[in-house]
Amino acid sequence: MAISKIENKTAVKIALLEFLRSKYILYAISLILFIIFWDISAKMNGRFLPRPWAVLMELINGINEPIAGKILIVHLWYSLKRVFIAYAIAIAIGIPIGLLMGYSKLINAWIKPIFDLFKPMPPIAWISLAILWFGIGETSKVFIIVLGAIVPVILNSMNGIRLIDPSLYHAIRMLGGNSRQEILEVTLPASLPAIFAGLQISLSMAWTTVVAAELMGAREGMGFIIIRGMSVSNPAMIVGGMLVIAVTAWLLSVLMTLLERRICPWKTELEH
Amino acid sequence: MGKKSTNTLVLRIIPYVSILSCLIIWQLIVVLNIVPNTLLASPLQVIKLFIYKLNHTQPDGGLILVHAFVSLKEALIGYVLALLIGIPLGLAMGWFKPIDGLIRPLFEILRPIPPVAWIPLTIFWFGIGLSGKVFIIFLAGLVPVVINSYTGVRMTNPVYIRMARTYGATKWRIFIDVCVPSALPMVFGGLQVALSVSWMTLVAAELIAADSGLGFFITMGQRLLMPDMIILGILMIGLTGVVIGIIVDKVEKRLVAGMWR
Amino acid sequence: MSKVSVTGLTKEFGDLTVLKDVSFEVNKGEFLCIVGPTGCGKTTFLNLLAKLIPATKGTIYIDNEEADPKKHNISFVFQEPSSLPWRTVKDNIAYGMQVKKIPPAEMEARLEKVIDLVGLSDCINLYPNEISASMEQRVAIARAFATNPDLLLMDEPYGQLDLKLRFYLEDELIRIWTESKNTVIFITHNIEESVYLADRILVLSNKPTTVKQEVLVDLPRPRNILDPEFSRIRNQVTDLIKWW
Amino acid sequence: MENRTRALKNFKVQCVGISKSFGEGNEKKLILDDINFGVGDEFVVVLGPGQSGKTTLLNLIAGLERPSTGQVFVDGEEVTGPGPDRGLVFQKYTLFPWKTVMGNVEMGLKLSGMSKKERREMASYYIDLVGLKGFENSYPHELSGGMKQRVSIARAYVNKPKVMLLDEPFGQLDAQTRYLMENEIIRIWQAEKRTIIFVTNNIEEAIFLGDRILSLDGKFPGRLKTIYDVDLDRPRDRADTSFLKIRQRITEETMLIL
Repeated sequence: MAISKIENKTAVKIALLEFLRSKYILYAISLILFIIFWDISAKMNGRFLPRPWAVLMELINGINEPIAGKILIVHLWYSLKRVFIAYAIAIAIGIPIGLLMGYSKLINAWIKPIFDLFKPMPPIAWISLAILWFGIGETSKVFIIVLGAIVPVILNSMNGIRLIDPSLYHAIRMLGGNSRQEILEVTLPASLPAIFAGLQISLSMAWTTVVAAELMGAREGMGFIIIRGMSVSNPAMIVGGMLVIAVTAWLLSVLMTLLERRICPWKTELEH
Repeated sequence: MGKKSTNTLVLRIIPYVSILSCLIIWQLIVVLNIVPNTLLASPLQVIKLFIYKLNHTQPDGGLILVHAFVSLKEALIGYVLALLIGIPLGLAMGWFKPIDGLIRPLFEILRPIPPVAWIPLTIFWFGIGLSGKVFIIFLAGLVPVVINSYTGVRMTNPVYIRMARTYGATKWRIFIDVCVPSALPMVFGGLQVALSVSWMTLVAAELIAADSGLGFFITMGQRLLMPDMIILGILMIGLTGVVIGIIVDKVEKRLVAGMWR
Repeated sequence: MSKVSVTGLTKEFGDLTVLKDVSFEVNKGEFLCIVGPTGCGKTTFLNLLAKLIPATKGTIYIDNEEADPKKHNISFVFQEPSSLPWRTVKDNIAYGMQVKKIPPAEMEARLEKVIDLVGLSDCINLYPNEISASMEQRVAIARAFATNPDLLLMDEPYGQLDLKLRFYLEDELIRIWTESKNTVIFITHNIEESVYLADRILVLSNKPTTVKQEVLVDLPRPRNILDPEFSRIRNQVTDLIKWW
Repeated sequence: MENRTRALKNFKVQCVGISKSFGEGNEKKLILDDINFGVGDEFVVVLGPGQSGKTTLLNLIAGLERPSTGQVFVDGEEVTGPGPDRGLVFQKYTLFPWKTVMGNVEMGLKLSGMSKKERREMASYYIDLVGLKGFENSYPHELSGGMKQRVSIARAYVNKPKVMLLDEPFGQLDAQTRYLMENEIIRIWQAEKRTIIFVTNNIEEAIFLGDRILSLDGKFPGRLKTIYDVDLDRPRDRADTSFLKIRQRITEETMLIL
């Protein structure tokens, strides 16, 4: 047993080294080609596409030169703040609703049809109504983001409970567990990974929605930056803004993955 | 046993009761003026507007079904493009290492950018016409399509590949015979995700800049301070989304049933 | 003249030598069983023979030519189910022949014969998920025999099956083999199975794996496991391995 | 009926006139029919091919299912539901993935309200008994199949159940781990004797393990067919002639299901 493990490990190591060596070269070629291609097309048609270094300069400028009265990092902060407020609300409402829907067929029968009705409507479609109701300020944006973020939270919390392997319940009953212990020792921990997966989707959903909401009307935030870039015909500002948005999205997802590993260390088993 | 069957009957009725009571409460809120009519339209008003908009172009310059058709057309063109390019690309990336190596970095850059963030650049490049919308939808749909096709190939049971190899099948042959059919269910799983992302992005694009389409219809409703228009627009978007979702699902089930059991 | 001849076969993974200088010959139409202690790298050994992984040193010749899956007919029956789920039983059995580009007319003829041999005529249009595990294993065996292989490699194909079923399938295998006279290398951990099936048994050593001894099984078929001679060979092989 | 009940009285586990069907009306399917047997302080193997209802039978004894007719008694008391007086080991491991080995093994004691110190001590003893000392803090996904099943056995043993029920516990293991685990279960059982009802479809395993073998007929409904007494000394040798003879007899008397 132990020997075959070593055999596998060494084999994997060799294969990996070989594979990585060629892969990284390909990656490098790919990136270099991409940047060259980008630069040449930008040079040929500079009005529509900024050259890579222009984007970089724009970003560096953004650090201390304010755009519409605020420096770049403040704009980013505004977007993040909206996301976090809305995210917290979505979690606070969504998880209990989802859990109740998963746990009780009766509650599910009441809520599910309404939920199904709202689900296919893109949260962004609500923006006009939200502006009508709450004006163009923070409330309407947070409202939209909550709408976007709450769907995966509810869905995953519900499924998290529904999809628990029934034999886990059998196991706890055979060990003498009563119904309160069943919920505490099986229902809650077993649904945690699914809930967490929902939170991950939900966070990226929230980030997408905040950008969209800020595109519709805002005086600050990353969505505002790129729409501003469009209206002042500064493509470097647009692309720079997109880059910041992308990097933030990526960092948020990394953060969630790390958090998940802390909270559900056993989850690796559930993936296959 | 008797108790159980009444229970299931109750569970079957409740959803209808639930929706009906929601509609009634909504209607009452407006009729009793709990929320003023300038902020919220009642369901009956929305239905009235829908019937009116079936053959009247005022006040936004188009019939409601024409708006829906415009949105649908933009969405479908972009979506189909994403499938045509994304599926082969994702499948090939999953199996052929050089293609993976060359495309992956670009894809990893593309992936975290929320599709809506492309809207300003796209408008800047293409204006607010058809080509711009199609481009955005294409980008939005591409990412999930490629990821699922790629993962599908990657998840191919290695025994199948080893089996084909021992019979002397070429790399290409294994790809066609084993990897592609094995990836299909996963590929189709990506279609639904891609569809909902595409649809949402289209709506956003139309809200920002358009002269027709359902998103434009909503914007007009906001400008004219007509909540019934906004709500009708939202409902139409939801409904259309559901309808294409069902169509994709049906097509998908057909195709999968044809190749997989 | 030997059909397959393996000379000095060696496989190293980094510093670890899994297989060391293995040499043996298989005669045409022979049924060879390979048994060895736990973790002796039996699977690595088979993968080498099937050319699924490259050897560090040594050669494998089939009919005096370097073995090559694209040129020779090497078939492999895996331990785990390997029927393609999107193909019917019939199309699965045909797969090997399709890769080998056997002309359609001959393919049909061979299909008919082999399907009859393994007794799957009733379910040729079913899909793998509609048949039992043992039937699926028979599909894999039919697929392998259909290509009329120069070398048929079998990796514990009956490892997980019920005893009665295993006996039945072993008899069936012997019947098909007797008819086709293909050269078979059959790997198993089950000594009884090896003595029941083989013309000759190759006993492997612990890592680094070498051929420890060859045991000739010169008993008439069908064999009786209660036969004293059978017991003697069984005990002889057991003593050579002693993994418990 | 009266007589039979009395005759079964001395047993630890008694199954009296059990039948079980699933579904209703036209869908109704009889899974087990007229099962009667008793189990004393012994290692009993229930042997049956697929679809002989053997898992259902075990679930009835466990109390996870209720019989359609008949009764199950453990120590003279009728079984009405699942409970800690019976320890069940599942085929699919069914460990709590969010608990460590220690957390899994001590679960039953925790549920019964035992103090942390006490249950740690007891759980440690059984973790040691099944040979997992040093793995107390591992999660199930870090363990091999054989080790998971050891945890399962310890988890059931620690509750000191009156009877251990094992449902094809080694069915998912590879052949060699299976041999090893068969030896292990005998070692554990000899170290601390319990009444064991062990369900399997593997004839060799049944003869290697059981004092008695209850053989069920194949294909629904399952009926009790033959009871074999296995009078071989332990540890048993799978290649021994007397072993092979019993094996041959049972093999000949069971159905072949392709």
